[in-house]
Amino acid sequence: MLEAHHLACQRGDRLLFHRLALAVKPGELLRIAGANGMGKTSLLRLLAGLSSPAAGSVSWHGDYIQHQRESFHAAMLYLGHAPALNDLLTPAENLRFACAVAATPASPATCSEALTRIGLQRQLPLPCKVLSQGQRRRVGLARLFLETQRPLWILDEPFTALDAAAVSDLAATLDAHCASGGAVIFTSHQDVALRTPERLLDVEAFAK
Amino acid sequence: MLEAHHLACQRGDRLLFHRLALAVKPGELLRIAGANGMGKTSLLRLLAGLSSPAAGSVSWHGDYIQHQRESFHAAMLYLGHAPALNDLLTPAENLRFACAVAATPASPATCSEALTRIGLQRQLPLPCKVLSQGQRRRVGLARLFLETQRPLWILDEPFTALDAAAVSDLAATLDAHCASGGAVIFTSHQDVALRTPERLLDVEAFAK
Amino acid sequence: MSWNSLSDFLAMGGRGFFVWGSYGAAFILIVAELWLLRVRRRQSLQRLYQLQQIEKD
Amino acid sequence: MNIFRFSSPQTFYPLAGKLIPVFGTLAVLCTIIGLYLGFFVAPTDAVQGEVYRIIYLHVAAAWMSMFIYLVMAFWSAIGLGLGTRLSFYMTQALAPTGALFCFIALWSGALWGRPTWGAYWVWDARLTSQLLLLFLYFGFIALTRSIEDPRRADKAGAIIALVGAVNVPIIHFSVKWWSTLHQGASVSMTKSSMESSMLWGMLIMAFAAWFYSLAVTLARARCIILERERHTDWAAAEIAAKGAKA
Amino acid sequence: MNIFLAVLRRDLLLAWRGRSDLLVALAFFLIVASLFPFGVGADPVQLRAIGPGVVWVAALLASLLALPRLFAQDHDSGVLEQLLLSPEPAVIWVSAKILAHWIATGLPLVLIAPLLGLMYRLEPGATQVLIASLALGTPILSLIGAIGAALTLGLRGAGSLLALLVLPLFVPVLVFGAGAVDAWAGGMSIAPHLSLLGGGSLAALALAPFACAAALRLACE
Amino acid sequence: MNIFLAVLRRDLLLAWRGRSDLLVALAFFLIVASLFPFGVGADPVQLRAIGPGVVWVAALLASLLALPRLFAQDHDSGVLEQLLLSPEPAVIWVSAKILAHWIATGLPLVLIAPLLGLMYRLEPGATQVLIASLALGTPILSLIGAIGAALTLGLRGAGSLLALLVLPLFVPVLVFGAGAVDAWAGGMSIAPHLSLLGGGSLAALALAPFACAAALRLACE
Ligand code: HEM
Ligand SMILES: Nc1ncnc2c1ncn2[C@@H]1O[C@H](COP(=O)(O)OP(=O)(O)OP(=O)(O)O)[C@@H](O)[C@H]1O
Ligand SMILES: Nc1ncnc2c1ncn2[C@@H]1O[C@H](COP(=O)(O)OP(=O)(O)OP(=O)(O)O)[C@@H](O)[C@H]1O
Ligand SMILES: [Mg+2]
Ligand SMILES: [Mg+2]
Repeated sequence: MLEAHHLACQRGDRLLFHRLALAVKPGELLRIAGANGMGKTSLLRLLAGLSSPAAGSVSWHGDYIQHQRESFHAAMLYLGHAPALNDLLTPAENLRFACAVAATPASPATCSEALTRIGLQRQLPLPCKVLSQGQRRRVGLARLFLETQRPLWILDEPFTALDAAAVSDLAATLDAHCASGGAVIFTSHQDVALRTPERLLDVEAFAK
Repeated sequence: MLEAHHLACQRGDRLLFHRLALAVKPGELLRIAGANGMGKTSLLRLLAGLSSPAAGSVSWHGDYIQHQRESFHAAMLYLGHAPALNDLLTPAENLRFACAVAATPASPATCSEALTRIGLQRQLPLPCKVLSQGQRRRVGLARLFLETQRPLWILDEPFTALDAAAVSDLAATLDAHCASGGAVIFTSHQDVALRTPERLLDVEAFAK
Repeated sequence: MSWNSLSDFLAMGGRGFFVWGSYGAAFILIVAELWLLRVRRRQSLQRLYQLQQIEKD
Repeated sequence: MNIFRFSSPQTFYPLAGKLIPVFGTLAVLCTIIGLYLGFFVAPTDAVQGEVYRIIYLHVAAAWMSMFIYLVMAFWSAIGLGLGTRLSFYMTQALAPTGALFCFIALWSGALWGRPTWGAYWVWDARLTSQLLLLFLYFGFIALTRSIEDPRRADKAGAIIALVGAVNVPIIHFSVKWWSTLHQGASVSMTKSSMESSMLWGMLIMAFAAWFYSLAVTLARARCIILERERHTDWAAAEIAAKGAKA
Repeated sequence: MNIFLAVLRRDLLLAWRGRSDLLVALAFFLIVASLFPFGVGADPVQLRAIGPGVVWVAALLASLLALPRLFAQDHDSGVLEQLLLSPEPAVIWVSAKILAHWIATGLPLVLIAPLLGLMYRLEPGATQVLIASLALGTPILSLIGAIGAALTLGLRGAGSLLALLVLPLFVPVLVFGAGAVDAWAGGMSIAPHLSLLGGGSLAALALAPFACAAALRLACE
Repeated sequence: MNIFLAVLRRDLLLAWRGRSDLLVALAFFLIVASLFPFGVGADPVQLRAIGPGVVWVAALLASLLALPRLFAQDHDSGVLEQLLLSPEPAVIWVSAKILAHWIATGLPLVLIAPLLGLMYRLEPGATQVLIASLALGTPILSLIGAIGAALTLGLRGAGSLLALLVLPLFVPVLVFGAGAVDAWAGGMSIAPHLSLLGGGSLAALALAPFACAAALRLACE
């Protein structure tokens, strides 16, 4: 469903990678590998349409993503490494806002439920500011429960700062998504046991 | 060398842990375990003297740390989960400032060397703002090379965002520190292979 | 006693608005403070009691 | 652990509970006597007419607002010096009442100013410094309210109360100097020798305000003590006893 | 439309909860306006003469001051990225953000202006004209300011850059706004001033959100 | 002493390199001062009368505006924690930070004041008094302001809270500062004004760093 051809990414003076090609099909789990600073985050942002490549193109179901921005963004979920929270809002308020923005409105009850499921029931009334690192990440990840119908997930280091239980929980969520025909592109420096066979793409192979 | 008795930590309405006791001896590696939000970070901050406990005390070589703040802080190194960088300064400038603040002045050359050793030679002239997540963490961790003579290291999630090579590198640094008679207290959700036998303290055991 | 009648008293020599405006506002504010204090005591007792019950479990 | 630290709020709480009705009654009595003297015994002012009767409210409120700030600074200094929590509680309990009196003084002064000076507001020294005092109160209250960690709120509030107290006289004199430098005699108060019934009325109203402040502050301090000491055994018992009914 | 309301609600909630932008602008406005007597002396005639000008300058500064934070927080926390990834057109939520910003920073200025009129002893008629000019003029400040805020997002020295960018565009608003009161005081018609302000508001409303959305996309590249 | 120099160097470097409090404050100062003629009309006599007051108000606003960022960035990035963990006493680096802040925000105002004197057509003598009063008064603003900035660090609506807290404390500085020029214009002695400002600076210098350090410890608890 998502394909990239001949992608190149330049940051300042440095060409991070070039001639990078990839394709993701439904049910696939693609892991982007590479050492720190090799351009994983930069690649994911290109794929999500947040920045535009120095060369090459990204297409979604055969058409360039910039030609069908709205339908592509309606079908894709991107979570960067910043959890996109406002410090003054409660987890539920943040989650509900994120869903409204993504045009998949969720009721407060659904949001609280998703947060409870991800282990934040005691933190529901707190402002996100006082949450621990892992709890903040969880608030961002709770969106995954509410957006299962989006075919493509692009996740930047989703396992960071999570404890072991949360990691295996998240792994199960990713597996379930793939099993139901979704596709996941993610990065991670941790080795996580996933049931879905994971395809690896090493950005370093495309470095100059 | 560091001992804590009967520590309690309260955040807002919530008592995170109480009656927590610990002792660290030279050459020891103490890992604080616990799920997200159980109070690991809060505990480390108490031990570093950054916040004061709701009950109990922390002592260093037999005397309360608040009675000997200066000598304790001269002997201790704390790295929180935020890497303490200014976005506009280069890695070397940040590192040099951090050392000056900690009263262990380092020359620019020493700083560049430490950064090179941690794999940032290509990023030396860049402002920290454009570094990748892992590179930012590395700048913070480069201090460890320059402060080997401090007996106690307190590190909050030092392995986060690092790639596999950097993780094993850091592990070796911690081992070396312990081997030379230093002590390390750290938290981590990742399992990392360390040569020094690691003692585990689970904060959840002290939760109410 | 310089007042001949109630209306005389209320008029305050033609300056009733200013005199009663001050005293009235002060009265209202003081009553409001007392009332808010009562509310605060009741609410905090309730909240603390609930917290206590929660912490018991 | 210092015994004194722990025992203080505990012994203070019931004591305050007993004192509140006493001060409350005294405040009501003084108000009645003061207003009776002021409105029914004291004669009409030769220059200002009846409107001067605002004085019984205005002066009491103005004095009280300044006095309360001093007391707050006093408790803050004690709290920061000795680390007694009760002094922080007292500081915080005093502030809203101080702000209230400050506002009443401003309001009644403004209403008094219109008939006597022809304007609700002029940039006169005393008025201006009173306005700044109100800002100091608001600043203290806003600061302590917006800090969630109560221990930080205590100390931060104490710091700003002390810094403000150092500045109150400076504000007073600077502003006084400023307006006398600029401004002609557009503002001058009629200082007639005061009738003794007026003077008594004023003084007794000042006492009424004082007793009222004591009563209200103690009541507020009791709330704060309960909230802050709820983990101690005695407070928990008190909450269990009173909370079920509330 | 849903996203419009969601963004509007959240930004107003934040303004209320942080009381940040809301009160900063308002507090700043009041402070600027009430500091003047201390600086220039308490002479009532002089105060009345400079009153409208002071109030308008204060309004302009308050708007300018609140601008850098219009998008900065959302940019840093990653919320802006999510907004750009929304399937809805960006103009919609950009407009909502600007509206919320105006409600939180512009509207209070309009509402509090009568108080300042009292403080500077303006005549009631002059105060009314002042209020009308603020009501018509502050939306222009928010709309044009938002473009500047978006263009300088994440840059070094964003604050001063922003001030430099939008100031030349703000000055005409200031001139017409304060001019309206002067015209009234001089017995002239205030219609030209006010209709220029109103027309400016409408034009800015039609164009600014597009420019702003484009600038935000660039800022997040 | 080493840490004093290190902090001073770094903060000045930062001010120079970008996120410049330097430029924001200076730009703001210039903007406020130069907007006034647009707002109140260009009558030279009136301008001269309000000139010193406007300049002082502008200086005060510029200081106020730069304050929230004095510690905020270091707080968010964790640098403040490291400073608090330094074996050196906190007053030392707090003083260095305040000094750097004054050099970056207060000093430029003093240096640019002659220009404004020209703009408002002040007499040369008046401009000199203005400069002297700014030189003696702006350190007080930075010192007291730093306490406010430390107390409100990391709070909701820190900006407006800070303004509310320090405003009453700034007013005397403003009154004496602008008053000095008026006294000079009125042919009176300026010594009392200036010596009060100088004395205030010294007193603030002796006390503020301690209060500020205590407040910063609280903020990082
Ligand atoms: C907003 C307007 C006003 C404010 C803020 C204000 C404020 C104050 C303050 C702070 C005091 C206590 C001063 C001290 O004891 O040092 C005071 C006292 C007093 N005020 Fe006012 N005032 C205002 C208007 C007026 C007016 C219009 C009058 C009458 C014409 C007036 C008459 C008095 C008198 C007689 C006292 C007692 C004098 C003394 O004990 O020294 N005030 N006022
Ligand atoms: N202006 C610039 N000049 C030179 N290099 C730059 C510039 N901006 C960014 N870079 C480099 O681009 C890279 C960005 O990498 P990116 O954030 O995509 O890495 P990543 O693979 O996600 O790393 P990590 O595992 O640490 O998250 C970094 O190596 C950074 O140093
Ligand atoms: N005001 C408050 N009221 C209630 N709970 C609070 C408040 N402030 C903080 N907390 C809680 O205190 C805990 C702080 O935990 P801390 O940051 O020490 O966790 P941690 O063990 O380091 O977690 P992580 O693994 O996610 O980093 C969190 O659970 C947080 O929700
Ligand atoms: Mg990355
Ligand atoms: Mg943690």
